[in-house]
Amino acid sequence: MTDETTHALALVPEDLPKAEAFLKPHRIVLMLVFAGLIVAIAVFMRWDWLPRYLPRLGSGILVSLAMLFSTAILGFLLAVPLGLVQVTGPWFLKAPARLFCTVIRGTPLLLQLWLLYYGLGSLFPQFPAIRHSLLWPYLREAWPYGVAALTLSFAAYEGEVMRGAFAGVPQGELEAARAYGMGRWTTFRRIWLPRAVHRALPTLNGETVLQLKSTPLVATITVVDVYAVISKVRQETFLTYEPLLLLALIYLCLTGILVVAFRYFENRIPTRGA
Amino acid sequence: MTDAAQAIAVTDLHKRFGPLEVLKGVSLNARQGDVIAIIGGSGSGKSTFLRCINMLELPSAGRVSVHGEEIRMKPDGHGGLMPADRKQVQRIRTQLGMVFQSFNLWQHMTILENVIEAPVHVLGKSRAEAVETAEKLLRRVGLFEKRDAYPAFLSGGQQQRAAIARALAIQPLVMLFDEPTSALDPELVGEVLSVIGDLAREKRTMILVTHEMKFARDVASHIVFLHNGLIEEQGPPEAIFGAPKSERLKKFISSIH
Amino acid sequence: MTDAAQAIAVTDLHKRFGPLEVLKGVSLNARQGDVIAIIGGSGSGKSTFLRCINMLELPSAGRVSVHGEEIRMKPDGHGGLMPADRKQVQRIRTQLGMVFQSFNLWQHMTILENVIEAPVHVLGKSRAEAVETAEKLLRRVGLFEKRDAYPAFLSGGQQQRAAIARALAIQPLVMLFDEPTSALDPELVGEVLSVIGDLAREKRTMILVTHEMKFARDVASHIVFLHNGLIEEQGPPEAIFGAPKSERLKKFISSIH
Amino acid sequence: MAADSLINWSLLALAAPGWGGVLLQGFLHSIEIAIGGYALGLLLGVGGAFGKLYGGPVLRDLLECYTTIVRAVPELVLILLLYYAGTDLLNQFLGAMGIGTVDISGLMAGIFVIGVVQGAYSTEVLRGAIKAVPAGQIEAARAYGMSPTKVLRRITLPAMLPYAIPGLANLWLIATKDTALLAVVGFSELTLVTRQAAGTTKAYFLFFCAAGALYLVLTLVSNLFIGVIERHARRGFAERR
Amino acid sequence: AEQIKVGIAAEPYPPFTSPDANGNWEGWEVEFMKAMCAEAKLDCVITPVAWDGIIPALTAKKIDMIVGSMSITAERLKTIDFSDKYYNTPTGIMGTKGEDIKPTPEGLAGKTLGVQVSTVHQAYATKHFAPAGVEVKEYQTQDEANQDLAAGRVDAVQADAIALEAFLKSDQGKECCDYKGEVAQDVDVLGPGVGVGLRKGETELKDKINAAIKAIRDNGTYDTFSKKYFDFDIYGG
Ligand SMILES: Nc1ncnc2c1ncn2[C@@H]1O[C@H](COP(=O)(O)OP(=O)(O)OP(=O)(O)O)[C@@H](O)[C@H]1O
Ligand SMILES: Nc1ncnc2c1ncn2[C@@H]1O[C@H](COP(=O)(O)OP(=O)(O)OP(=O)(O)O)[C@@H](O)[C@H]1O
Ligand SMILES: [Mg+2]
Ligand SMILES: [Mg+2]
Repeated sequence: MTDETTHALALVPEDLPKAEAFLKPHRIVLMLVFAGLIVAIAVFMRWDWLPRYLPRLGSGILVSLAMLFSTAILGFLLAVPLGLVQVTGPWFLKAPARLFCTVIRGTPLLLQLWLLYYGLGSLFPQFPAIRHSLLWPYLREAWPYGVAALTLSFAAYEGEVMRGAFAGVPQGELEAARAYGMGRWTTFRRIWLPRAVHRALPTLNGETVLQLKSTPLVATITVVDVYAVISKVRQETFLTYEPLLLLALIYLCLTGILVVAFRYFENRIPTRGA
Repeated sequence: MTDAAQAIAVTDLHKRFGPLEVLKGVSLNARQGDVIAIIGGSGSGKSTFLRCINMLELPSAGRVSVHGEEIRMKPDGHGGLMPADRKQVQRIRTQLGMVFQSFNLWQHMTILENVIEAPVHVLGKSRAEAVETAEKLLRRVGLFEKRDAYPAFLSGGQQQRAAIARALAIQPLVMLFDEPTSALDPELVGEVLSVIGDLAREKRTMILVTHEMKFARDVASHIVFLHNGLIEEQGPPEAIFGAPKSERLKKFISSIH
Repeated sequence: MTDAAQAIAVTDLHKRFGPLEVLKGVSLNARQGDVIAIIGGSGSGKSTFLRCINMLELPSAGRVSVHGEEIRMKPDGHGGLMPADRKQVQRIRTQLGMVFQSFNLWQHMTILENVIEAPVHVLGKSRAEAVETAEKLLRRVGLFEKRDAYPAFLSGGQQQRAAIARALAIQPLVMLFDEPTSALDPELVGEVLSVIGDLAREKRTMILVTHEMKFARDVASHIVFLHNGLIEEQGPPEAIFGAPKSERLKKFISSIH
Repeated sequence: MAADSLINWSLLALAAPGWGGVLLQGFLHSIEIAIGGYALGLLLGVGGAFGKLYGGPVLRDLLECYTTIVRAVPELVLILLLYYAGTDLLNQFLGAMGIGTVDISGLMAGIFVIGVVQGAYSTEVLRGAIKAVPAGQIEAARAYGMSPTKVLRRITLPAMLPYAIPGLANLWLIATKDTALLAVVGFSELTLVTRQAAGTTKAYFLFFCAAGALYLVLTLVSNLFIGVIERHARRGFAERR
Repeated sequence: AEQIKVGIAAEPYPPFTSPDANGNWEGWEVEFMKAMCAEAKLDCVITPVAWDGIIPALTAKKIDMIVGSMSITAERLKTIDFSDKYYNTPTGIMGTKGEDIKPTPEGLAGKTLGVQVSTVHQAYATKHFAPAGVEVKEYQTQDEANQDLAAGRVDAVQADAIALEAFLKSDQGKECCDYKGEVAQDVDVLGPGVGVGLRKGETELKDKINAAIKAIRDNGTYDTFSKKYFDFDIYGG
């Protein structure tokens, strides 16, 4: 049931206000109140630490974004076959795909991450073969585990979305393709896949925002993303609120950028009522 | 043209869905230039018959030939048939232009892209050539200005005409229409029917399922009345509408107001 | 009966949607037992007119009386009107049974529950009494066996009949029908029309928007041809269909095949 | 070598040397918070949805800010912010009202935090569901003379349920999984006690798998119930046609 | 008496604090805390808190004191207050068995060193080792750092010598690692020892606690429970 509903859980483009309808009298008052709040925050709270941490914050943001994009792309590539075999595959592909999606979606990502990093990761060095292999320098690092866990999670959620999208492409359009003599592969490549992706785009947007929101979890396995940088600020300055507020602001901005970028893609193929 | 100029030959076609036998042995011959209208009550198997011709629905028994070439079938192991050669079916389908009741335009492509899709990606024509033909066809159905619009933004009648253009673009030997006018308002019905009328005047072979009796009477050279999966009666329009013989047909004709 | 036995009186009704004036001054009088058919092209304002009668759409100007009682309106401050007394509107609506083009049955209730909903929760009847009336009505429209089914499980014609039963259950003075047969197949059209025909024979006041000219001709006592938000022509069926005067009506009539 | 210690099942025993009991205790805590947070979220969601649909412009904008911020900022950050600032502000507020500070237990804080996050999502789910009710159904009710409140009670609310239930069910599953994030503030729910058990016994793999299995069971059992509820609410909403 | 919420790190930190299979907390520091509270007649309840948020939790009044092996440092004193020290142990480094590692900047150059965040060890490593080309990797908990050492993800770990010893005694520790020695002293960073963390301005509580610490040291209680864990004087010089 997740596939149709996740987009309600994250920002989707409709949520953006239209510019022309935006400025109303009460809004201006509200904005003044907010501006006052921000000034108060800027003046009465401690921000002297900010310049010192700026470079690290920058690189933290880059790490977060790298995590987001690499896992979203890899995850999506996995999601397409996952969704497809659940719609048309034979049982011996369908069943494992379903199982995979159920298990990943049924357990917390934090747990999966720890299972991979501390659980699986602690098994590897016990095998000298692995320890002396070429992969070891990577297996030593934290980020491969973060990428793996986030990719699998995205693949599972997005696999459900793609399953819905594949199943939701009107049968008639596929029949039309067949009726004009297209083979299976051509039908898939020209009609089914693009149509499914098009349908899934709004949900994909929501899922990507959710994925962005999952990236800070990698901080718990020593990947230094923006969340980890802020944690460090908190520990070093003993400030409670300021770093967290800044962090919230950073994620708000990142989400905003993501949403606008997706909206651009979506608008390239207009849908009725948009 | 081939000697018999036989466009479609269907022999003793059976189709069952589980326990339900929808077609119980239907045969039909269409010679080049024929316009055959299939009429009948709801659920009588009209759509199923049309879909069996281009193998969108696999017949349980019977034979289908297009332009003298029989579609080779083999048993599917469940008491039905399946194509023996998938490539042959794909090739033959390019000779059958199907226009669906619900249009089935590809929503993620513009009208022009819809029309050139099969010529380019199935027939392997060059894009430029396909576009040229497509624009000619779109002009003909009065949709040239709408060629860059997406299907969802067109009215029903316009979508229907786009679907016709798409079917014509593969230059099929035979056009198959499934209720091309149901669910359109009277004015749009007129629009679509005039396009089909044009095609009829061109002597293109057409098989159409329709509820528009007046239209069937005007353009069809031959009318087939399906009832309960069998051809209850067939003949020229004058005979069918003027002097129906079977009880069922009489009842059917009288219910049309 | 009241002296004039006047069921509906609409005077100089205007309706604008933003810049678009859809109704430009329409007046209509229906006496008890009248069956008035409103015909006209797509977008001519037929539905809007019907919806203004029971204030589902608020008119921009004009007056509506039901059974001699005028619906009191006041300016809404944006150049339109709004009901002066919401309770009055609610009461008057119970005298107007509306049957929507798309049925609008409540999907979360069975057919029986749909039919008793308004009698119990608006008119305050006892459940037992409401059920009794409802069952009588359902029997009459041939849906008694389906009373415990949910709307989604009924065919279009059955849903339409359920909607009629629901409207009749509040024992309205006037029935308003908006294209009760569009999108139904010919046999279902027949079914629904026969129910409406029965009501007509009972001398119930009815205003119906329809595309079925044959039906309009058969049951209506009066035909109104709407064009561009104005009544272009009106009169008894024989005059409208037999001897149309205005150009537009002639054209409209001729387009019906 | 360490291979046999990997599958030392006795570590999962319920009684003292085994950690099964602690794990179950943590699991119960997780469920408690999930239920509490979900309920609070639903409450906020109902209010939020109606506020957004029928409230005045100021209320609507404030609610918009609430849902936007909560949906754009990672739960992990929100949990930290709300855990420290939220309860702090609440206490200051209560203090200012003269009620005096309340002692906010970890459980209450957890419920509060999950509830606020869930509230934003519920608001959107419910608002979407209310808007999904076909306008015609509401018009029909008005056409038969129902008053606005009656329309809401008899038609809008029951008709919206089938649209809301998949989203609400999904939220419940999210709530159960979000409790895991409370581990970062040291609340002893399932994930944290799992980590403690794993850290003490060094049997990481075993305990993480055990916790995963518990979450999965919760999800699967929930899915069963959801299926029943959904079928009930969807009566009349046949897949047919 | 009023309930005092004593914050401890929610993660195992043997032998000072670690949960047992009943969900109770045990260890030297837990016993110390109980003895101290008994002496000061305080009604103490253990409240596990995430280590990285333990100071905010104190200032946000989620807990009332920290008994979490928290070293008294100048930096921390800017935000919170401390009681007198209640123990002080040397800081050491352990590393992968057989690997050539010395607890000096040169001896660690090019290696990866794991430390727990917001500890004096982190501060020390950042100040002394990082400039010498040591990659310092930070962990939320000591346990995770140890775990990654065993998993070969870091080459060495710097921490409290006693905590290291506890790990080295475990099966896992025995197998993988050994003790590489103490680091050079730097009181500025490492501080005078470990004290009870308190909110600023709560002098009454601070006085009570200081008195209690003194009392249990004087009356021998401190030594009694310390003997169960250590064969040397943990109070330090
Ligand atoms: N895929 C299917 N599985 C099972 N039964 C089917 C299927 N397709 C069609 N049928 C049944 O076969 C019968 C004939 O269907 P068909 O669509 O051919 O009717 P039709 O003559 O086109 O009717 P209409 O005028 O309503 O379109 C119907 O009873 C229908 O329910
Ligand atoms: N809520 C609305 N807002 C703006 N324009 C509207 C609205 N409702 C109707 N219209 C416009 O008013 C005109 C008349 O609409 P109406 O539905 O009354 O037509 P109709 O005569 O019933 O047509 P049809 O036969 O297609 O149902 C149309 O141009 C329509 O687009
Ligand atoms: Mg059909
Ligand atoms: Mg209309």
